[in-house]
Amino acid sequence: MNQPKKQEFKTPKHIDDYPTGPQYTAGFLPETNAGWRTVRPLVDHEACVFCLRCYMLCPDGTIFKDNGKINIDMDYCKGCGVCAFECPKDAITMIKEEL
Amino acid sequence: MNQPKKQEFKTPKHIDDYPTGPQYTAGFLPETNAGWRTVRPLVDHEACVFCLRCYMLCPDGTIFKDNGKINIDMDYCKGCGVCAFECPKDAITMIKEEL
Amino acid sequence: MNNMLAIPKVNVKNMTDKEFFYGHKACAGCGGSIAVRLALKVLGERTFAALPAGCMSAVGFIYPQMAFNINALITTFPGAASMGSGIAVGAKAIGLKDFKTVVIAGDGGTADIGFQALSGMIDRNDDVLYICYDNEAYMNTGIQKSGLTPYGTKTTTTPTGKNLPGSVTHKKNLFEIIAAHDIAYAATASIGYPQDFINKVNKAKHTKGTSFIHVYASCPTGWGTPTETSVDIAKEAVDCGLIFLAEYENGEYKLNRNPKNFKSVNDYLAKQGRFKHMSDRDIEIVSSNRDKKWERMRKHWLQK
Amino acid sequence: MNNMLAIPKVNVKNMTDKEFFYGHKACAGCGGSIAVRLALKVLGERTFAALPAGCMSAVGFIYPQMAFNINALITTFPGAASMGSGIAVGAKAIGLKDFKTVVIAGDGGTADIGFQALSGMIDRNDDVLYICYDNEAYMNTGIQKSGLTPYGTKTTTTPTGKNLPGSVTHKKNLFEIIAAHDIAYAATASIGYPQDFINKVNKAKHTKGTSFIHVYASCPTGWGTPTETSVDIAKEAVDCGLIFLAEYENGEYKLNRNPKNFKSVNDYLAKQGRFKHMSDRDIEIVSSNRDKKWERMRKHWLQK
Amino acid sequence: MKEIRWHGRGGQGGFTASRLLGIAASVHGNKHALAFPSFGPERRGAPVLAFTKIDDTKLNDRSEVEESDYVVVMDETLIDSGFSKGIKTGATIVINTTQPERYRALLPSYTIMSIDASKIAMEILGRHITNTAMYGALAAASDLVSLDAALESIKTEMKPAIAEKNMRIVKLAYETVKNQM
Amino acid sequence: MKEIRWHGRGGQGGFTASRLLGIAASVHGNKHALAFPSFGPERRGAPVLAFTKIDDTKLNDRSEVEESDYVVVMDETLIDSGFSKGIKTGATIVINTTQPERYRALLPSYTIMSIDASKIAMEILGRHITNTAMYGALAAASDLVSLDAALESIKTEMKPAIAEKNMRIVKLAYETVKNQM
Amino acid sequence: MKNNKIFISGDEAVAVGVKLSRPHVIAAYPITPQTITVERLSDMVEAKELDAEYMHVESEHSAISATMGASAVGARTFTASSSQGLLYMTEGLHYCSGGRYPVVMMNANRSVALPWSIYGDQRDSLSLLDSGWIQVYVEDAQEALDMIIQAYKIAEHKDVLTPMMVNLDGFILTHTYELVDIPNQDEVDQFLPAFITPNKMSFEDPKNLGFSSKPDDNTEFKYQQNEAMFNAIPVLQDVDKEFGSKFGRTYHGMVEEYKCEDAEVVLVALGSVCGTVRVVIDNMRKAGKKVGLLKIRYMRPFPEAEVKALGKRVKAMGVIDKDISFGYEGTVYTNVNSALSKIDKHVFKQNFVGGLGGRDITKNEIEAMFNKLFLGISSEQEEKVEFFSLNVETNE
Amino acid sequence: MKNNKIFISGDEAVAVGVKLSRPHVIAAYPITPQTITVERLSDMVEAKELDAEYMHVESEHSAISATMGASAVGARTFTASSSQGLLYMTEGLHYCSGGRYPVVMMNANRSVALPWSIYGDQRDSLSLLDSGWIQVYVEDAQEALDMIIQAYKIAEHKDVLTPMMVNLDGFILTHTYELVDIPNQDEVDQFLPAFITPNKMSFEDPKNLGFSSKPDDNTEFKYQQNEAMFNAIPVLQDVDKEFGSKFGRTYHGMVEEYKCEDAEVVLVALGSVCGTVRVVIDNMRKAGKKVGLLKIRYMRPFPEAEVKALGKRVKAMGVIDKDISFGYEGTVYTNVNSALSKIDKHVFKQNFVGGLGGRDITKNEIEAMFNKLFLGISSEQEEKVEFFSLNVETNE
Ligand SMILES: Cc1ncc(C[n+]2csc(CCOP(=O)(O)OP(=O)(O)O)c2C)c(N)n1
Ligand SMILES: Cc1ncc(C[n+]2csc(CCOP(=O)(O)OP(=O)(O)O)c2C)c(N)n1
Ligand code: SF4
Ligand code: SF4
Ligand code: SF4
Ligand code: SF4
Repeated sequence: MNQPKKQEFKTPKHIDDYPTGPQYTAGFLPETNAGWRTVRPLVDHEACVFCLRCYMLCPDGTIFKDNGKINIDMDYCKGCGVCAFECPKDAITMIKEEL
Repeated sequence: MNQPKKQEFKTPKHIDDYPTGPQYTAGFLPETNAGWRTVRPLVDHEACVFCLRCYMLCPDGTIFKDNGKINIDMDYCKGCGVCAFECPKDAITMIKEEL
Repeated sequence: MNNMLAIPKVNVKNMTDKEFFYGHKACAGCGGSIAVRLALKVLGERTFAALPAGCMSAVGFIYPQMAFNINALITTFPGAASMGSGIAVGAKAIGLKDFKTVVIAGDGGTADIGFQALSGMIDRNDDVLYICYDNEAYMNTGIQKSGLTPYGTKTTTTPTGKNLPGSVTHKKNLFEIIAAHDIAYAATASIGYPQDFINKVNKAKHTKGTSFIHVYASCPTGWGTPTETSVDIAKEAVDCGLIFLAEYENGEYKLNRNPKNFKSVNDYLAKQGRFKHMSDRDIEIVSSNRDKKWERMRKHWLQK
Repeated sequence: MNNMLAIPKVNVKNMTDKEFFYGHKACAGCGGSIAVRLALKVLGERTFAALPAGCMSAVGFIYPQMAFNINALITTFPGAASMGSGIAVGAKAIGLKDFKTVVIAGDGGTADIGFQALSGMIDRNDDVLYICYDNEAYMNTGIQKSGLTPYGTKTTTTPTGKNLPGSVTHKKNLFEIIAAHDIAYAATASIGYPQDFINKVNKAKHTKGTSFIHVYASCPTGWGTPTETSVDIAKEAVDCGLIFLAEYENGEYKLNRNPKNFKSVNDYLAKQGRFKHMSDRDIEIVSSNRDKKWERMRKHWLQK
Repeated sequence: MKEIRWHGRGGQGGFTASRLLGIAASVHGNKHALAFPSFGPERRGAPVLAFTKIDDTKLNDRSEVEESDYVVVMDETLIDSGFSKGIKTGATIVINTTQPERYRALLPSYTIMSIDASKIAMEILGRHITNTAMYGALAAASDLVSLDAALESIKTEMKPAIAEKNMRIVKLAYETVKNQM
Repeated sequence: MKEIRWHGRGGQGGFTASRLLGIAASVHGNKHALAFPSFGPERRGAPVLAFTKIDDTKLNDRSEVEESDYVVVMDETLIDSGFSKGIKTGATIVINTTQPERYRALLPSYTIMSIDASKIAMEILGRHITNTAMYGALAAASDLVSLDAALESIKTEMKPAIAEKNMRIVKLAYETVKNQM
Repeated sequence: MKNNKIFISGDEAVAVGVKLSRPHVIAAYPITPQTITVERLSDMVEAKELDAEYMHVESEHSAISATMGASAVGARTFTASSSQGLLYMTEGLHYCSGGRYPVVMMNANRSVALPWSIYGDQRDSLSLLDSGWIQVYVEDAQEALDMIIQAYKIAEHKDVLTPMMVNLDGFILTHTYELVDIPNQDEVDQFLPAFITPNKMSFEDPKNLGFSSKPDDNTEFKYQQNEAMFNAIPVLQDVDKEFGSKFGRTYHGMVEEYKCEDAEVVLVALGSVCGTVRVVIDNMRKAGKKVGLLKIRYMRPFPEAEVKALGKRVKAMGVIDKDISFGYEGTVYTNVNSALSKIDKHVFKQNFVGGLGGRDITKNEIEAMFNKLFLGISSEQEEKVEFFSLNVETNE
Repeated sequence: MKNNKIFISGDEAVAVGVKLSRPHVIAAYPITPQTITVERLSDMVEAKELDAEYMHVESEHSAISATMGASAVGARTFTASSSQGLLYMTEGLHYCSGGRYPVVMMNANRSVALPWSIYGDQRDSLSLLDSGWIQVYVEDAQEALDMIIQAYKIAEHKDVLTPMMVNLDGFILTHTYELVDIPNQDEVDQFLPAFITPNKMSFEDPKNLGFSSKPDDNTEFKYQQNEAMFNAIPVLQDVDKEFGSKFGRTYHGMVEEYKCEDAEVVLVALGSVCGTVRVVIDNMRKAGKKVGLLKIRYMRPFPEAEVKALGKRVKAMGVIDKDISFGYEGTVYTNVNSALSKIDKHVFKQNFVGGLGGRDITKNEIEAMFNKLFLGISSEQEEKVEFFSLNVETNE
């Protein structure tokens, strides 16, 4: 997986802990987006032909190539369903998010 | 002559003599431009064929139709020489401005 | 311009697997974020991105969550192009080499309030790629009409009802207006045709001077469409002929797709909340304008 | 648009003998003032004129000397078109009938800082005629380069010397850019062809919606030309092909003059202080660009 | 003063419910009310809050809600780790769930009321829009507004075409919860 | 402090002359000087003013020139009705004219000096640019700067190509006026 | 007077106020948190409830330009903005006041970038106090609606002819729903006369507007503009009274004093925070503390007389500023202090800079402010600027 | 140090100062009376005397945007404007200071439309005091040149990182020629280090800049920005001292006192009018009058300490304002008064609003101002705002 990962953010305790001006490390992610989901994609690896259309079209870039297989970073998937809709093989289905 | 004419301007004496806001009578002309001239146009009415090219092209609009003749409002002519240059009949010459 | 034939092709198989727009807070299924994400993957790490106010900046830079995994900044809403110009010129002035500057702005930020700065940038021919993701309204502020909102669209400032059919103005000819500046490279695209979009970004990446890509990008929230159809609806817009794929290069237009038949405009409109109210008469206006536009494009733009 | 055939012709014999731009403080021989004066004579008394900062407003409204003998006002420099729009829309809203609104702006005010507002006005199709008098630089502030300054021009911000040939950018394609908006009516003109200009203003006067005229207007002060040749030099610009006379109407371009041979570009340039320094190579660039431009215009704009 | 906090997702109608409650209390209830969303740029799908304040006298205080008397949860997936911050001990929490016991265990210091709002919404609207059901449930679980006022507020706010169904939802939800009590 | 007022037309070079005087006085004369145009939007051809202030100590006072000690008129058509306002009694006025007597009659309370600057300019430059001639004339008519300083100021300010001719003009004008005195 | 109360937000209340004022032309550009106002106006125009031209301008600079253009032919106009949009209009704001175009604007007070923030503070409008606009700050949706109607009457008054900005705290007022009494259209029509101005173009009396003026006259035009702004003081007081007698609500003109009669210590504040201050005052009064509130309604013209009068009566004054002029202090504080410098007595003062970028100002904090002021009168304390409340330690 | 004095205008002096500071990028848009500066810079770039990119931007909003963009990659930048142009930049001014981009700008102080006027007053920059820029006002061309060089050192200082505006009175300074000593390039290079900032994008350490911040953090960023502006006070004093030791000229930091040691009555002023005030003081001193001048150099950060200290020593203070905040008083007066409100003593004050739209301020008038102040300490007088000098009667 070559996506940025959630990182821990140290809440500033002193004014000098803030960056000088509005500047911060590119790709720094203290929050996940998993809480947005009400449904989640389930990949049927049998059906998948690794055409990468889902990888190309995921608005959140959460699908990645995992040793010749599709995998999804569930920290950042929002459950939009684009991958499932676009998959030419119907290899992805959206299922209700579990608690 | 159908051009605006120089009008007398009453210098405001009291603040209420000023217009409310920057607004004033369209075409109000307290000043002439005659002082700008170092040369002035002289029309040869014999040569003039009343084609009105000078009238059309005077940047200051000072040439007017005066009963079938060209006439010039010398209060506002700046002596640019466009009329003389453009006249197809060379009916206008520029002469040194008198004191 | 460089020799385009020499540019290595980029596609989903060989493009970097790094993600440069990640963890953002865009609505689920946001088409704009697909455009941004793909563009940055083509442009790569040595890119400075400048985004004016708009959805993509609003969802990408919420301290301390920094969703741009490359150098990026938010610009004033009217100043995207000029701030982009400043980056490109400044980076050159301090001696940087081998980098690209990209501005990414919405339709409102491009065709309305940021238009002057964009025009000025093209005029100076600064070395910047400007990408307009077009979701056909001001989305970040809640779906108001922009200069690229099509006729008949319901937005919050072009309501529909007894007296008005939604927007009464037509979509500004952004692409033609930009092309008329005689820009080095300009293109239209749609996230519904992602490989075409990738190719165009790649071409622009290798263009010296200003280039421009107008990419159609769906907004499920503003359009009233299901999140999962975002790519599909953007494809359908092209297939029904309301959006065209074209390029302008070396002073000439090129029509990239010129289908014999269009898919139904009705179907395209009916799928979207923003068009549901449209009367047959208004749909007729839309269709006949499409036909006129294509007639003109075919007449003037087809390579003879 | 109205039936143009029905519009009464205006010429120097039948035009009003009233003067609406009079007693102004423009330099002697100012070409811009010829354009303003003629345009207002065609438009007549029931006209609201809006002028942004620039020479024509600076010389026309110096309290208490009011050189506009009709309703007129100065607008902010960036806001000419939108203030014009406001006038047109406001006058309609309070119930006025049978009037025309005209915006008159310089090249800088039009192609640079006022461009966005102009584009927005066209987009709304407000009922305003916008006239850009083009003297190819910011004259009021002392001859700085604008977006309409041609290649090779010496201005105070594009000096000439060992290292630079004057302006290194080319004249923005203002007319084509405006036309690309699919405006109701647009035209180019020159004060060197006054009757043609009068005709075009007259056509625009009778156009509903936004119309635009780009009129070439000499500036003896900024160009380094004798005051008396102001009309002649503007004619020569057309005759040597650097300025073209064209219209855009009903979605089509029209080239009004298409001479077999052009007069010498060299002669035209040599007469002007701003071009005196030009090298043969630079003159060659100018000529070949002219030829390319005409090739394109002839290819696309000539009625077939 | 009573403070009510609504948990929903952007686009789910939580804020509408908070306003309906305000209308019922003020227009139809002779009380004073303020209703406001959690201010911010949250997108569709993101967890969001809305608030209603109700009092007998004019509500001058415009500072943020600090201690809620009632909390309404439109979707149980919204109950995360920070959830109980700012809820008064003993407050009533109304949750759209079929498993109230789970939350009674999880949130022992509050009164938990539950309703299967999704089911009601699907039945009557045919769509998964749960806000009016939750509104009806809150009306029942509290004495903030009467059922009549709640129904009137729907009439005041909604177009006739949809008002009728939503009134049925409110009524059904109200009764369902009353029956629990 | 000495105040000098220059009358010219926009584009005629009056302001350049005012600066040359400032350069001569300060760079080449060990005095302090300010030179400034009449601020404003005047167009080419319009009558305009320029000013030079010269003093032995730092010139702090930046208010307008009120009372001129010297007035230079680059073109006699510029002498209009308001002309004498703001000229010190006894001041010296240098006019580009062939008819000094006319002005001695018209402006009796001043010392009138004349020079045919147009002629000198046409002779040496072949163009009607009278500013350096008037500058030379003023240098002669006053003790503001020495001829040497005046000539040096031309070298300092102008490109060599035109400096030489203008130095000849200054010198000729200077001598012409000195001969009158 | 039929009671017609509806539950709407501040933004919507403004839209209703505008509708009742019957403008001819509306030109505005979207920006959070102002948008709801212009969206509602769009709806009203569509529904023909409001017979106005709605101009979809392409920027705020054009919005203000378009309204000026319309005003210049005698049309009544409305625009609305916020934050970046207001700043982008700056040139037009000065132009409009100098041109004496009585445009009425709603400004949704919002913080100013950078950093970006859509939340409320008052740095946008307070940073533009010198632009020549009458500025009023309202406390709730009802006052917002009523002040729009009053604004037209004040701005268009012949002795005033000055544009007016009605400021609402972003979100806290713009997006909060509450019960608002809607005046009757006929009564508004009686209250608000048609717009008449000498400062317009017409075919009966053609004018040149917006000219340049040389040093000979410029000062006089500025003097006149300043005079007009001061003329607004009696006018706005009269308008408020007349409004009160017609509609039963009055807002006390330039300022409103709350429990100041016998107060020893007062807080000065603008806009929505005043409500929270009232609550704290009520509580503290119960404990016998003599505290009060000076609600500044108009920042321009500035209530100098009122501030001085109160300064003479109290021992300490705290100023809550939802803004900061970097390198000095809060702008309201500076303005209040200038007035206080003219009385013959030293009042202990403190500046509480709070609410920046939408930070909440709590009742506890307000109580703490009052207590700091009490401390200042009982012991030697520095008169300082304090940021309310920082979440971190500082170097101070 | 070789003496290298040339006779140039204020505008030209600025251009020379910029050249010596070696900016990477210059972006500016023409406006009278600033144009000469950018024209000279164009010449220098053409002649390769200055190795910088000159950007022909299409507006001032773009000028400030372009300089911010360049600054964001670590380039040193310059822009210049005036009046309408400065106002048209307003959004960018706030953006630039909030973004902590240390852009240096020359502003040619000019009146603001309407009415149009190209002449000098200070309403443009003084109306933008809250925009977060360091503002310095200079008195002659030499100070203009020197302050440009100092400005880079101050603005780019790591504890400051705040943009800085160097203000010159339009025409009176910009277009007046005088003798100016030109520092040597090598010495300037030693004095002025390269621009280093943590606040930039680079490929070594990729950053996201100019983000939004929620109420949780926004106040802290604003606090920090305010702190940086106050940090500028010691920095600018040090820079001035160092400049003095290197180049032999120093300007006394925040303010300059002229003959204030024993003064009873002082005038407070900014910019070029200070020179005329000095002349009047010298004259009046000869007649035994104890008069002095407080030349405020920096309006932001504001010299509060200096004003208070002087206020404690003198009996009366007059403030000359080349601006007016309509509906109140001159802005400098308001700022000075706020400082004076914090001392335990009442100083008699008057506000002299003058020079509007280019009106001359004469020596006689300045003397009259001093006399009014003397009158105020000897008899009961109202503390008022007076327009200097009206050519007409008024209703007062
Ligand atoms: C000067 C200014 N005016 C208005 C705004 C408010 N604003 C921020 S984003 C936005 C809408 C952006 O629309 P668009 O450019 O189409 O992008 P989208 O939101 O659709 O992605 C608006 C109006 C602003 N930030 N600055
Ligand atoms: C916002 C703003 N920026 C700059 C100016 C200064 N300015 C006034 S007129 C002018 C030049 C106008 O040039 P152009 O539009 O070409 O007209 P011209 O003077 O040539 O007639 C400029 C730069 C201004 N008034 N307002
Ligand atoms: S789109 Fe479908 S087939 Fe293609 S990679 Fe994704 S899951 Fe596999
Ligand atoms: S000289 Fe010029 S201004 Fe005079 S009449 Fe002829 S054209 Fe007109
Ligand atoms: S509103 Fe539309 S454009 Fe904006 S984030 Fe949501 S889906 Fe994307
Ligand atoms: S500078 Fe040129 S455009 Fe301006 S008034 Fe003079 S001649 Fe006309």
